[in-house]
Amino acid sequence: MDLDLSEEQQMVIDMTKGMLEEYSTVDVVRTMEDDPKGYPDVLWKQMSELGLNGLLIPESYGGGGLTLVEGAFVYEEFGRSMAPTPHFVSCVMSAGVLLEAGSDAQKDTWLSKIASGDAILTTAWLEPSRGFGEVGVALQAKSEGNEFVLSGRKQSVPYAGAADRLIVLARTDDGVDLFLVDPNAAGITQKQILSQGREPQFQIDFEGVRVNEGDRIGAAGSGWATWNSVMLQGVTLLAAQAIGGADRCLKETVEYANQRIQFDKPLGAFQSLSHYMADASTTIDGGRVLVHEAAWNHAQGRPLTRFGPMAKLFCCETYRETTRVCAQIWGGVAFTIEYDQQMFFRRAKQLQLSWWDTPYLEELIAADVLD
Amino acid sequence: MDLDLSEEQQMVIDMTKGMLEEYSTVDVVRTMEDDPKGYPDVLWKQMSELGLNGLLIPESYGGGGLTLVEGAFVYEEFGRSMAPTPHFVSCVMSAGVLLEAGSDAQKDTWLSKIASGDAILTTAWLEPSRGFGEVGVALQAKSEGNEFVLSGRKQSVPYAGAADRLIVLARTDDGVDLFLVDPNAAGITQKQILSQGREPQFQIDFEGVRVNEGDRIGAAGSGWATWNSVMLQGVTLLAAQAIGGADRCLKETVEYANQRIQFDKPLGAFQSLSHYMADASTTIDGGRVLVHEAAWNHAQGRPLTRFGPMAKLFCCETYRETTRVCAQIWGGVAFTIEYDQQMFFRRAKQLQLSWWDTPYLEELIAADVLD
Amino acid sequence: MDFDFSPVEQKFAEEVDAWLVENHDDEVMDHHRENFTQLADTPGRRAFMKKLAAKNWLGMSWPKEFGGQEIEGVYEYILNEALSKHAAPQIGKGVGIIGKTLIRHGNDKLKKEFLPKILSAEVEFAVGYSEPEAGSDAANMQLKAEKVDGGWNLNGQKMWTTSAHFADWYWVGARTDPDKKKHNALSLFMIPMDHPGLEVQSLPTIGKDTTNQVFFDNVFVPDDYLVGERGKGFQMISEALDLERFTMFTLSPIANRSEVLVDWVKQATRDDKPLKDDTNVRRTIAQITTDTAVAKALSTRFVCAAKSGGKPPTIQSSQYKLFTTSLSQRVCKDALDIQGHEGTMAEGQDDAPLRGRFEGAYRATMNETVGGGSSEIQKNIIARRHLGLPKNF
Amino acid sequence: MDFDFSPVEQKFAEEVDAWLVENHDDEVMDHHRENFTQLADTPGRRAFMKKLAAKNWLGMSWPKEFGGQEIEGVYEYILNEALSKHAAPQIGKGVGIIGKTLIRHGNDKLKKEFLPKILSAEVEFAVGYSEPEAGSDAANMQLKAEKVDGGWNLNGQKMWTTSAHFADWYWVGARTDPDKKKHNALSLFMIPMDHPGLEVQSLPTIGKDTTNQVFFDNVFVPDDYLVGERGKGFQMISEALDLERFTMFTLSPIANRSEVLVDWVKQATRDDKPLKDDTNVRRTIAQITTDTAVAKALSTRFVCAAKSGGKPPTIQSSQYKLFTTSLSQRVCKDALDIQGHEGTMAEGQDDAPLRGRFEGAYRATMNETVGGGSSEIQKNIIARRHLGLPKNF
Repeated sequence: MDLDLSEEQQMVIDMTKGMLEEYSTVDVVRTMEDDPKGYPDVLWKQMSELGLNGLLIPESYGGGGLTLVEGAFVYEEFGRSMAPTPHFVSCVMSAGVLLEAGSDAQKDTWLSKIASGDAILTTAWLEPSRGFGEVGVALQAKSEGNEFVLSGRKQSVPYAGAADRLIVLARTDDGVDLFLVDPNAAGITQKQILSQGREPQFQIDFEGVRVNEGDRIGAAGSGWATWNSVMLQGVTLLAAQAIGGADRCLKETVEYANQRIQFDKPLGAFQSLSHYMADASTTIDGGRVLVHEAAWNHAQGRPLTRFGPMAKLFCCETYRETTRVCAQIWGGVAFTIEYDQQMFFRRAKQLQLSWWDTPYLEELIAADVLD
Repeated sequence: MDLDLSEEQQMVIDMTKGMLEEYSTVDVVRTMEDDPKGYPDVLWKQMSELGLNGLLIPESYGGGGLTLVEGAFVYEEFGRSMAPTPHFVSCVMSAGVLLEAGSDAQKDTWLSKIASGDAILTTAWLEPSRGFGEVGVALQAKSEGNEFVLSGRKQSVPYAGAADRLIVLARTDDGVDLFLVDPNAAGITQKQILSQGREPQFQIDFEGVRVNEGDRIGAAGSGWATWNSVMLQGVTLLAAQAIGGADRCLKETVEYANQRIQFDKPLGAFQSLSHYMADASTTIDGGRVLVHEAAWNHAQGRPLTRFGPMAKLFCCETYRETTRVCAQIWGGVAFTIEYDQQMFFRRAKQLQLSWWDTPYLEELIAADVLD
Repeated sequence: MDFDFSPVEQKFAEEVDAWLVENHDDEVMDHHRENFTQLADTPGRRAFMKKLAAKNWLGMSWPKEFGGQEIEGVYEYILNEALSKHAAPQIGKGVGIIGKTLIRHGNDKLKKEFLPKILSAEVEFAVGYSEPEAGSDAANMQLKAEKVDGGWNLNGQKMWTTSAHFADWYWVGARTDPDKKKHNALSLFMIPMDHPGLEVQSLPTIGKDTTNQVFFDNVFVPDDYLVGERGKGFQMISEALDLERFTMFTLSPIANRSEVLVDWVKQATRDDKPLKDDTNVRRTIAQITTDTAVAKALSTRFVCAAKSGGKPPTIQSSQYKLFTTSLSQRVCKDALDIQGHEGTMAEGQDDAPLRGRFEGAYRATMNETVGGGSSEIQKNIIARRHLGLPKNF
Repeated sequence: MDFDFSPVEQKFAEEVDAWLVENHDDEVMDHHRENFTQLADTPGRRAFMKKLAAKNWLGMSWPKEFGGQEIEGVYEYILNEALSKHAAPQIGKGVGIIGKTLIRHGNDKLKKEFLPKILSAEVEFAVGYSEPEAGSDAANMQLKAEKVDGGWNLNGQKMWTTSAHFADWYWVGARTDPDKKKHNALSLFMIPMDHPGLEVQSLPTIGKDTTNQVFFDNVFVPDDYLVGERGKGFQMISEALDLERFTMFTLSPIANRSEVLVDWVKQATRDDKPLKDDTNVRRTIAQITTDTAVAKALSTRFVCAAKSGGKPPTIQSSQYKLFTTSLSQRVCKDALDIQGHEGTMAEGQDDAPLRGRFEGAYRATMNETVGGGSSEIQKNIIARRHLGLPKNF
């Protein structure tokens, strides 16, 4: 039992941290807020060159073939730097779906391009007034000859404006299926919808969009199982992202609490405030190890069924609660656009509400424990 | 809009407080814990003489005919002194049921005796592995000629050992009905079960207990409606009781925090601890006004449907949380039997779990708001 | 004991409410502006304030000799709750702390110049107490006021002056005596907001609206515009807060948000099932409803204490502010949790539930537990003045 | 990075577990005694400790020259977690702080007299640090030790001496120099528990079991029984805590309670419906499961830090203790909430769910956030040593 990092792991962290400190500064993050494209080419290029985009993709497709453990290290840095990139939807979710269920042709066409950053894929999943569960997928895919015809609306599709392909969850006669769809196909209209976290999200309407049978990913009706298993990996990484954000938020607050004087004492000398920070640090340090344990279990070939949801549930609440108490410690300035606290404050809540929210995660855990 | 007390109300409070300080000292409360009878005759006699037992019973039956507002004042004192008495089951719930649905004969027989303290009635409601709702009432009452035959088990029946009659909730062909039953009737066996709050509670088995039709309270199938409407008044008084307990618990803790020195300062000078107490006092003072508003609304003839459950929900959580933080401030001594904190600590949790618990109260409120 | 308004109070409440419905105006009254609705910061809203003046609803509690009606402060409480319920601008600093302080301590010139204008809503004020180094520690103001011939010369900086970008006059606390113990070294001044020595810098907030910092570069203030006695500034500031018993942080906006949420839940569906049948949603609504009732109870408590006319309801308002502001934040968080992934759509987006009302409110309420005395300050007040505990820092 | 035990460690864990199953004894191992299970306070439990000794499981980490095996402390961690999981007495003060302190600082007489007895489980100790005026402020001990001819004369009182009513020897901190700065004025002594000058008064707790206060009336202690150097008591006490990296507050009892609760929920019904299908119950179980996993993660964190052999894992154990003790209380509260009105039946009642296990545990865990360094003390440690914040009181 040890929590030591291998040299390679330490290298991945240092390299990622260093690159992000240069290419994902707060100024960069701020200029990308609400931007329809949403990420700077130079940052994306750097990520590709350092192999971050291919991190979890097998070497046979030009990736790094590393495990979820290294992924967690990288995502903690993404969270810390609030890096504005389509990495999650493209290099984690889309690549994950293809690796899990894609045909050789689909994998050959896309995986190396995803790893090299030359292609960006995103996932079109959620729908208006529908939840995170399988029943939530209502967008129709009617089978006609060797084609499927897609009709319906998708919401909160990240980075769709920059995507070469959408992976669309749709309802067929066989259940839920996944389709590779060209965002420029006839019958598709996109509209950006601003979000709390200010990353680019799109509402996409499908009106009789024709998709070739060959663009279905996996066997008929296997879509939800594929999606669920990739989500378990995804939420583990998002939990790491939450820890990174919370950790930086707290560190900057501690620094401020040591400098800011009120009633002739630094804020940090007020016991209530210092105890808020002690509590936050405990949940952050505990959450981090929980994420690593989840990722490590996955790397050992053990199931993420319980660990993944537990990590997302705990770390996202930790992130949200940390931004709340930190805002309380900063006082008025946290409320201004000029200071950075508000950027964590908004992102923490959006992350908690996205990619499986609290009640959905709780039910996944309860089902694993009780049923 | 004013929260001033009338002279009569102030008198009720002073008189109750004074009597309890003399006849319901901590020593008295301690000796009554786990006692099968559970209350001291001298205290019960005092309560009768001061008219507390008849407080809510109409003057025509020898009661005081006062409103739930005065009832709330008295119950705050009961909570403060932890008074060990069957007042709630006899003078509130049983009297309330009889007033609401009893026949003239039933009222004539029992109400004046309840008011004078000469008779004690209690209610047999809850059952093993069953909840607080109407469906929870499973004990069978089979109609045979002009009799009902009761079979089943009741649990947590307070003060049954001292009761002249039980008011039993039972399931008939018409739904739920209430019956006046002699605890010494053939087929009844009682067994005391110790409880967290250490008030006497009994498990009662009914094996073919024959009850005369005339001992049914109210029209056939009207039992649950009667019970529910009396419960709404009951929980309002229990909310006041919770505030009384929490208030005393906090006051004694504040006193201790001013005397007890650690690191050369009184405990109250440690900001975290003082903030715990400031939060507790805010919920206690707010909860008290909420209880008064609920009781006052009832006195105005307005419904308690939402106010009663809100008061019980909030004040019982306030009481429980207050005993938790107070124990934290007292430190080790709160853990000893010798100190009184543990008495509040146990009673607060039992009160929260009894007579409608948190989920049941939340559902009552939600139904009133949403349905 | 009486939890209802008196018939007269009730009649007034209904009159105001009816009048506000009549005079509804989407531009003037916009719930999405959350806590900033109280400001008369546009021509439309200033015109609205003039209408209130015409109804004689400004300065109702003032002495008759200064144009008031000498009626109970509770009517100003009723008025402000109604105004904030309708997201209309509220009677604020002018009628409140500034007017009342001028009446008690102002010289005749200031009274003559400002009191009539306040009653006719012809003047809007900004209040300058906070500074970078004087946040929770209000008495620590550093803005320097040097005595010069015929007046005072002010240099330094103010922070968090909400209304500086539209107000006509500035009500400012400054240090007139650097040597004295800090509580006796402050004085109050009145300065035209367009004074060339004042530079207003806007500080945009995530509450969408903006606050300001104001820089003072040799701002000359004539002796006449020193309010009351030199060195009594801090006492006057504290006294004014005590006089302002009724028009503090209003409950209506929070109650309004709870109602808006409930109405939305009642008609919303998820996966074709009514959202209101979801157990988690029902629990949350029950808790919000209950806590809102407690907030109401705490406000009743301080209003009744204020009406009693005894000592200022400091403790009662601290408890009310502490509980209500944290509830206010909780309601916004819970609302987003109920909306799930759709809660992430930004305020103002047509496709967002309630056009993102709660996404915006989640940001707008972030400052409520800090502004106007942080929750920690309120707890210190409660611990010391109510519970009699020693100083804790 | 490795979250599994090494093969050898794993083998040992399994060996201990199998042995405990084999040697199960209802009288010795009773989960209903909650935190008091760790004490060898009955003949049966003392006999059990002798069995452990026979397995050579006592003093595994001690130097070979004193009968130890010089193996990693993690084995003592594995052993204690297994023992507490089975509600068996644990290797405690003797092998831990007392033995290790004697090895480093005891004179030869004390080493010869006590070390062998500790390894053979022939002696049980009580530890006397706390006093009425020395709770969180441990260095504030007032028990007076006067130098007299040939030894010391002790007068005063100790509080919270858990084992005083059954122990053989008393390990006591006393003030040997009233004048010196308090940290340099304390010394450690060993006293036979049956010393006529000692009066043990039992302090029953709502955790069902009892603790004690001990009064000292001219208790003479020969010079030989002063442990280590005079005036170095506080340093030795702190050092011992640092040496005791592995056998602190165990997680197994809390994990065990969560499992017991889950197993009960799985088979329980309410109104003829499976309780496990209740949404509120499911949420609660999910939260308990998750928080228990975090507690486990925090324990992994301090165990790994301890194994690393670097500086003592003070911060890691403070975070672990802070989080885990409050979780422990929360689990008991949640369990009672799940059981509803049936949760009010007292511990030991046959008709109560799980014979009232959680009613008892709700009381028994009340002290966990206080004893062994209160949550507030832990937060102070984290704030200062981990976050680098200034002293906060």
